[in-house]
Amino acid sequence: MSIMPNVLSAPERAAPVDAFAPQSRWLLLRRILSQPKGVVGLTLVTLYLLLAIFGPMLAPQDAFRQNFAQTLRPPSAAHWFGTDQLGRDVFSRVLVGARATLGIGVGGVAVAFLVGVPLGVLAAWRRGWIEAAVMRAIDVMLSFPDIVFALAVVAILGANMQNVIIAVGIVAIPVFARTARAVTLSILAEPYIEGSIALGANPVRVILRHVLPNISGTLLTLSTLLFASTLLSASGLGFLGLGTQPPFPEWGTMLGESRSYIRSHPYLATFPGLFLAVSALAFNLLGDALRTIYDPTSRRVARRPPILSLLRRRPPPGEAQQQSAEKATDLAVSVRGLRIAYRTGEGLLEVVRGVDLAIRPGRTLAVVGESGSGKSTLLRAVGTLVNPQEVAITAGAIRIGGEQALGLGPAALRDLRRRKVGIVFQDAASALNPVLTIGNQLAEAVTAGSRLDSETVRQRCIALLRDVNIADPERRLDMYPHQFSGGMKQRIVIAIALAQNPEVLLADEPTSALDVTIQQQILVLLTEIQKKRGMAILLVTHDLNLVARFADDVAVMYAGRLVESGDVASVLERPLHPYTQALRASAPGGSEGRGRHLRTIAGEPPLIGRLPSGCSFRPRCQRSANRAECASSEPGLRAVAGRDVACVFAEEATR
Amino acid sequence: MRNLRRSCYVAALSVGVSIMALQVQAQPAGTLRIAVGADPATFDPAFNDLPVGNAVDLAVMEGLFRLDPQNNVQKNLATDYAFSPDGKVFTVKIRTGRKFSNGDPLNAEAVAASFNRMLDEKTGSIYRGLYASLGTIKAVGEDTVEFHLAEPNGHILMLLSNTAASIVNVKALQAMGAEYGRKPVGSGPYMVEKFIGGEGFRLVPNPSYSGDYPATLKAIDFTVVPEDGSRMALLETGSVDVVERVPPESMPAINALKDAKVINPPSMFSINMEMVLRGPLADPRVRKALNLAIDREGITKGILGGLGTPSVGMVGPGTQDELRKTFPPIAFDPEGAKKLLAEAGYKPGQLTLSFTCPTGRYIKDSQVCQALAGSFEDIGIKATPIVVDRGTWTKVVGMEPAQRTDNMGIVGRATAGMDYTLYRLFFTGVGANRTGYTNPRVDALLKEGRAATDPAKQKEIYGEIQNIVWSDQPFLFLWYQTQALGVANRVQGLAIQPNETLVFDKVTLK
Amino acid sequence: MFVLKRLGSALPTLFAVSLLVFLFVDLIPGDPAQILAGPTASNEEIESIRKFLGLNEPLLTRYGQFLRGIWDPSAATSFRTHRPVVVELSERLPNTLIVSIGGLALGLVVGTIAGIVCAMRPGGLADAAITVLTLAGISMPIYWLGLLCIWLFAVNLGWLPAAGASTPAHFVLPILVIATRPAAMFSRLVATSLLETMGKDYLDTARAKGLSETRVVLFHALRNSLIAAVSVAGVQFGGMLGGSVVTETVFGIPGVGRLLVDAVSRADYPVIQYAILMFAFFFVVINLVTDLLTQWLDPRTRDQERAI
Amino acid sequence: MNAPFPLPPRVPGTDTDDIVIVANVSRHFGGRRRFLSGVAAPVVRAVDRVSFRVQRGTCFAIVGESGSGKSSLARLVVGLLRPTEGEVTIDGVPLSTLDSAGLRAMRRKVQLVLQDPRASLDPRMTVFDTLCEALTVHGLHRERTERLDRIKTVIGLVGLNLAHLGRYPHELSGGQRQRVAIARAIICEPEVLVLDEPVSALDVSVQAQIINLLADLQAKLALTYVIITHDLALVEHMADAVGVMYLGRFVEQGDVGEVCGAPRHPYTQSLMAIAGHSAPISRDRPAPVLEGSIPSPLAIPPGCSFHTRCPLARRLAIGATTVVETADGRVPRPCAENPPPSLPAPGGRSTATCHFADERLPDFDHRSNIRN
Repeated sequence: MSIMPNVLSAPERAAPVDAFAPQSRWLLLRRILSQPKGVVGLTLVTLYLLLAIFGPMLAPQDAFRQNFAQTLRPPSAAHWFGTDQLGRDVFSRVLVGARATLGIGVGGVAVAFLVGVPLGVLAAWRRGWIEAAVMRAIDVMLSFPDIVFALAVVAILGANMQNVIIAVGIVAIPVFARTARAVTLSILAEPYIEGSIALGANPVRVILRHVLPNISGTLLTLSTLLFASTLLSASGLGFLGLGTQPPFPEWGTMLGESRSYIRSHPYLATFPGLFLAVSALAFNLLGDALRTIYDPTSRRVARRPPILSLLRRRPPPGEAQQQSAEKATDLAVSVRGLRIAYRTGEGLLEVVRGVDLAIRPGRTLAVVGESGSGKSTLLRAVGTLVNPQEVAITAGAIRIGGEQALGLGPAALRDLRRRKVGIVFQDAASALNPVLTIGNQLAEAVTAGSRLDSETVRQRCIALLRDVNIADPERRLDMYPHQFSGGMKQRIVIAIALAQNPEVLLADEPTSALDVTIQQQILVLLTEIQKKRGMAILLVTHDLNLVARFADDVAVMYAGRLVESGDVASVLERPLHPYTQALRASAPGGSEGRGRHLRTIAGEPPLIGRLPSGCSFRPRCQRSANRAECASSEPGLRAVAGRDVACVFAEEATR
Repeated sequence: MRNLRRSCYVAALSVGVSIMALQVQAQPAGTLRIAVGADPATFDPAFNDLPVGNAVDLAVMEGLFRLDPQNNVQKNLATDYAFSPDGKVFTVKIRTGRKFSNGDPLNAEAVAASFNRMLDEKTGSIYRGLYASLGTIKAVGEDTVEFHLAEPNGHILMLLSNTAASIVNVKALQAMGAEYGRKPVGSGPYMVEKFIGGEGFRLVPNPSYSGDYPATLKAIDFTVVPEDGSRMALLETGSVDVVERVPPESMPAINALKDAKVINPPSMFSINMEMVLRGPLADPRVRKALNLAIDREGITKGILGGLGTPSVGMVGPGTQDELRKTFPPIAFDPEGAKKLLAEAGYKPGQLTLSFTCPTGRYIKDSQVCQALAGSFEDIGIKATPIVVDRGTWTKVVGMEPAQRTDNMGIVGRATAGMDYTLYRLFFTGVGANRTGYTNPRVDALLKEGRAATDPAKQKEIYGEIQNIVWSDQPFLFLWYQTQALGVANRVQGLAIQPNETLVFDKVTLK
Repeated sequence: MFVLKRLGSALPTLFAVSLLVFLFVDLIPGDPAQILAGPTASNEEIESIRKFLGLNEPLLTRYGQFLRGIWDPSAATSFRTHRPVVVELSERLPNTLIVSIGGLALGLVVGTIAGIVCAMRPGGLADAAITVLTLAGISMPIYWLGLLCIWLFAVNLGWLPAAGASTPAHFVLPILVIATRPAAMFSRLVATSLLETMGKDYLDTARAKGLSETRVVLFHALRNSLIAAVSVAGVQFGGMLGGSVVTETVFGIPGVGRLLVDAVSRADYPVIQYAILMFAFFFVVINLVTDLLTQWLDPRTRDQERAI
Repeated sequence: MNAPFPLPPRVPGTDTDDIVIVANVSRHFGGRRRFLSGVAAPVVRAVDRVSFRVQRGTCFAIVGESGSGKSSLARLVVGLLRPTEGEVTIDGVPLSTLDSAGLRAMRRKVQLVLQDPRASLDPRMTVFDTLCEALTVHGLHRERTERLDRIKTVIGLVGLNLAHLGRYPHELSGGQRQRVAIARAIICEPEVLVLDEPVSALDVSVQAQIINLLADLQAKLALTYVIITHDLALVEHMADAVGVMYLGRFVEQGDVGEVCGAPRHPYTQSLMAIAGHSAPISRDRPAPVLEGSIPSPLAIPPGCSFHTRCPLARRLAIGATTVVETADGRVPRPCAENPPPSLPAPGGRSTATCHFADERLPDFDHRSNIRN
């Protein structure tokens, strides 16, 4: 096995932070504690749990002892929270009541969980009539106002703690069942479920080993959130006279009982009310923190450091002035010394580390690289579309059509984008707003920054659709994106990009989501349009085939830097950088011949922020072979045989 | 009988004088605004079961008799009455020429129709049982009504002066159906101008009224606010002039107001713990012990905030006071109670009792329940209070004694007279006797008392009955509730009957 | 057409609710006749009232009667007032609708704005403040909040009437109180789904067109993120109606919720049954409205429905 | 779950060297009445009368665009889907004779490797757990030491080491994850691996590693591969036989050398032209472009399902006498109306399902007029 040694010698990769990641309990804890609301929530919840366990022991006085001579006393040294209408010590009652209160919350959630989750999972697993029946039953339950439902349950079963738990639990069942069904459905759609079934696992195993652990995060979150609302439901029952049994203290009932004293003896309601509201708050906070962890959509980006926001406002230092001396105005795009970094919890992580690019009008430059090489970030930066809250441009200059593109104010930035830049994304489906008609989205592009009457706009939109070879454009204007096939959507995205006759079209893997036959159509279309309009195209791709067919120039990117660039013919036919060579050679088919081993690049692309010293390709490079020169410093681009190469030993390949 | 009649005359005379003075004084003026806690669903006297409804019925309808604020029976529509010698026919003469507010004549026929409608099974009146002894009612001529009684009843005046016996316009009722309950057509000084379910209603003077209690107010506005705190807020913000049912804890705040005060009229509402006389409670020593265990003063002051007075008899003040007997208050004597328990053979912790309480029915009922449990614990009884919602409570305290699983239940009663109350509660085997109390002597006396029409005889009979029951202690006698109303200082002349009915006869506004 | 079809498919749900409600109510302890007759009534009197109310009929007959009341109002009358239940409900309904729809609408507007603010500056001061406020909003028992509001705004400040329903001003406090929950919930929902939407390519497409950030957020992002929020809001409306029970009691508003609470305490079966059935009906209607709204917001669902 | 599942006996008389036999298999989706509304969902013919055989130890490739039904076909072979009609026979055992437990046991012989290794591994299970599960499910190597030995062996086979066993999928790189997925598939010593786009989600540089690994494993373990892909270059590199799928049917199938070397169906021809592995490559020689996109499987065109996009049909229509005017242009009548015949190639090692399989592909103009 020739590949084995290479793999084993590959550098150890660090674990990237992943929202879906399984983790030890400690990791989960760490991540809860990394959020302020998690810290507060968890601390409070822990305190409450301790209170529930030790509360009765801590109570300084008998919580049931009545003293008619001492009723409704305000807080004092003897009675910290005062006394209630029976002269009992409120502080002791609050402490003793913690157990019952939290017990109701835990019990109610447990009831809902134990009934709702199996129902939801069953519905999702079996589908068909079972699902229909379960969903109908849930509809029926939901159509009862929950407090009324609980009221009826308690009224029928009788008012005691156990029945209150059952009632508030039943009320919460629909939420659990619905959520469990929804998350189970999404988990069941995951390939690993199919993988497990394909392995021969039986349904019970699939549910227990794969489905339940993976929905547990969501359900945990939901449980904490519902815990709070369960407490409040129970308290509402107490308010309506159907809470737990006196004299046993429970915060909701205490609050309900003391509500008539809210004016005359405010402290009486205040303490149980505060404890109740704060416990609801605590569980809500914890639930929110958990949700942030488990729900990828609620992940929030790191806060923008104020200093960097200042940086963004003015042109990056140094090089900007220098570059203006060059005849950059002739270029459609000119990028000099660009460095881009992600803002992360651990600081800035550089993804683009000093890139120079130039595209002349009417030419296509392809940037080639593996995932993580920084090529997409580069493209977005050129399109002025990086989100300053996530990404910082730390150095360098970008000029588009001769205009400085960095450090512009919002209006100037909009103006630049409108006039000079068109952008086409990889996934046409997500590049179009699903809720607006094509006509709407096109018209927006056409009218941006100008006032046109609607007929002109319409004609212009129709013309644009014709330009991208869409038949029957008049009718299509009123259609929505989802009514088009993938290829058609990409054409529309291109039409939008062309609306203002941009000087440069940025295309980020414009075809990799499409079928081969459609890919071809789109690229041919782009080439034709380019010929007609003479615009520059920056094409980002990983497919050397496409580069060979459709680009004029190519820049090969590795770990945030260009390693080889030049015109397509010379670079691809006689690559000099070992990485480019390996890329060329590793594609199956063609010259390699059938059944023979492919030449491979050992290991995997390096991770951002974990680059080896010296040449970043060194660990995977066959040419390097532990030469000291490779390890000492990172080689810069230099002209060799009609192109630029960043390899100390580039000449070896020319021999 | 003669005495009673005379006293009625005197009362009527004095009322007549004051009314003449008023008539001279003023036209109806001002709007009285009242916030009440309970939502009167209907004013139809056959179905109304709320004090608010009583107040409205008293204002918009007339009965043959009525109670004055001191709970004495006064003639209203009636001008004279008499029993037949065998006591089976009761004849009432009524005033002539009176009209309902819609113009229909109020004659003997209308009166007979009104009673017969209530007693008709098809009406479904909740008072049919109470009035069942009236038998059938016939109109004789324009001004005479004959009650052909089902059994001799010496308490008929008490029954007829209740607002449930108000004269309704049956013709209008048949035309209006259930809507009659909202805008009843009566012959009283006021009539209902508008009624918004759950929100409130407004009374305005009845222009065709020609009786002795003419309207003094231009309008009476009622607002329904069930939540205590919110209702009190209305008085505090000056949005209303009168609030009903002031909770004890709000009394200081209202008394602190510049222009309103709390008034505390007595109530006939008597709160007792009614025992099921089986098992341990069949032993009178245990019952006595329980009665001794309770600190009535402490509870009425500490929990009820003064809105109660310890019971001194089995019925509350205002329940036919001429027949009512009171006793020295029961002492608070836990040691004596323990002794009695020991005598009965119970060591501390040996006796286990449970009792049922409603919540939100009586003043601080659930707290009282906890306090009682505490009191029982103090004399070494394991006591479990069962606090339940109103529906469950009704069911439990309405069960046959044999079916009860608990030992006692809190019940409050404000009732229609001595005979009715004592007969129902203590006659052996009567449907409403839920304690299972039985005493042959009491049974005999109750029968005798019902038929007796002579007040002196009645007083003697009922005195003996009350003596026996008080010493048997089938109840844990607790307290009589005290009413609490917040009344703005500008309101003058507002009277409240012990049955919590507001009387607007003489109300004026400053 | 779609509306009709949806309503048609809701009929089984409503039917199930009616059956359940009927059985449920029948199981509630407390004999209506006994409650009406009072504690001093004898068994015979109670029995006669039972007979009058038709409570001695077999279950099925009573269910039939209950269903008949839907098209024949006189068939179902309140035990207490003897008026048709439908009339009782229809008198109270406007108040309930004003309070719950007003509260919901206010909550949605406030929540949406707060959500946008949060999403625009995640982790910022406004975000933190709104998060704490919304969490506090959903952590507070609604009756407590209501009483505190009365105390503050009506008694101490004297700005608004404390209780009742006679003037529009009376509805301000209840609507404010009832709006807290949807506002809190909606601000979180909108913020979450807006943040999710913010990462979508089509916003970059819009930016590349040269649109202003405001337009990008309001026109492109918000509409997409509202889709998810709206459908959740629909489900929550049931809870809102439930909340009206408590709010109406606190603020003395004669609404269906309070009618229901009164009816429960008095075992007024027909009123309980119809009130709950009506809540269920509203739930169905609101869900329908939600669906229509979602469809209007999201053209993709329109075609799905058409295909089916 | 602990008892080793007995494999069902072979049906006598089917003892051939063809380990996978797919005979006239169809799979339709939908068509069922919906609950309550009673409306029948539209029928999707995902796979329509497909037949092929795979010889033990060889590699069969299924090629097609998205929506062609190739993934459904893969799942039919593994038994995850039951065919609407036709029969899949694995190692002499017709899958239709097995109940669901039997099918599960049969999966020991046929394993599936999915496209995206990141998604196909349970994120909450370590590599070790994932591998163990496979053994547990089939009740193999129940002794702890035996099990460890087996896992060690397999992990070595796929080029990972023991250090990887304790890791979770997100702690692995894409290539390593795919190695784990392959390890899970081979740990129970299956005979057939169905590979659904095994490298398309990986980086270019890693793709080659995995392709090499697959080739090594095939040689070492005498595996039979059924590989699903859209990449003709990969097919040429790995497969012995190929089936080209279009709208649920094979339009051309047979020996790889023949199908790829001299494609006869116009669809295959277009695909081969696009694959463009022929070096030197340059933009001066643009590849031919196929018009339009694949029609919806809900509305498969009548006649030859490819006729809406077929350049050959367009070309032939110019001179033909029997021409039909369709929405997509003029095509010869047979193309639009009659199902095409399956014509074997002169050598007999492939068939093409086309009316005009032996017509030469014209040099059609790549300028397209898009209608779809």
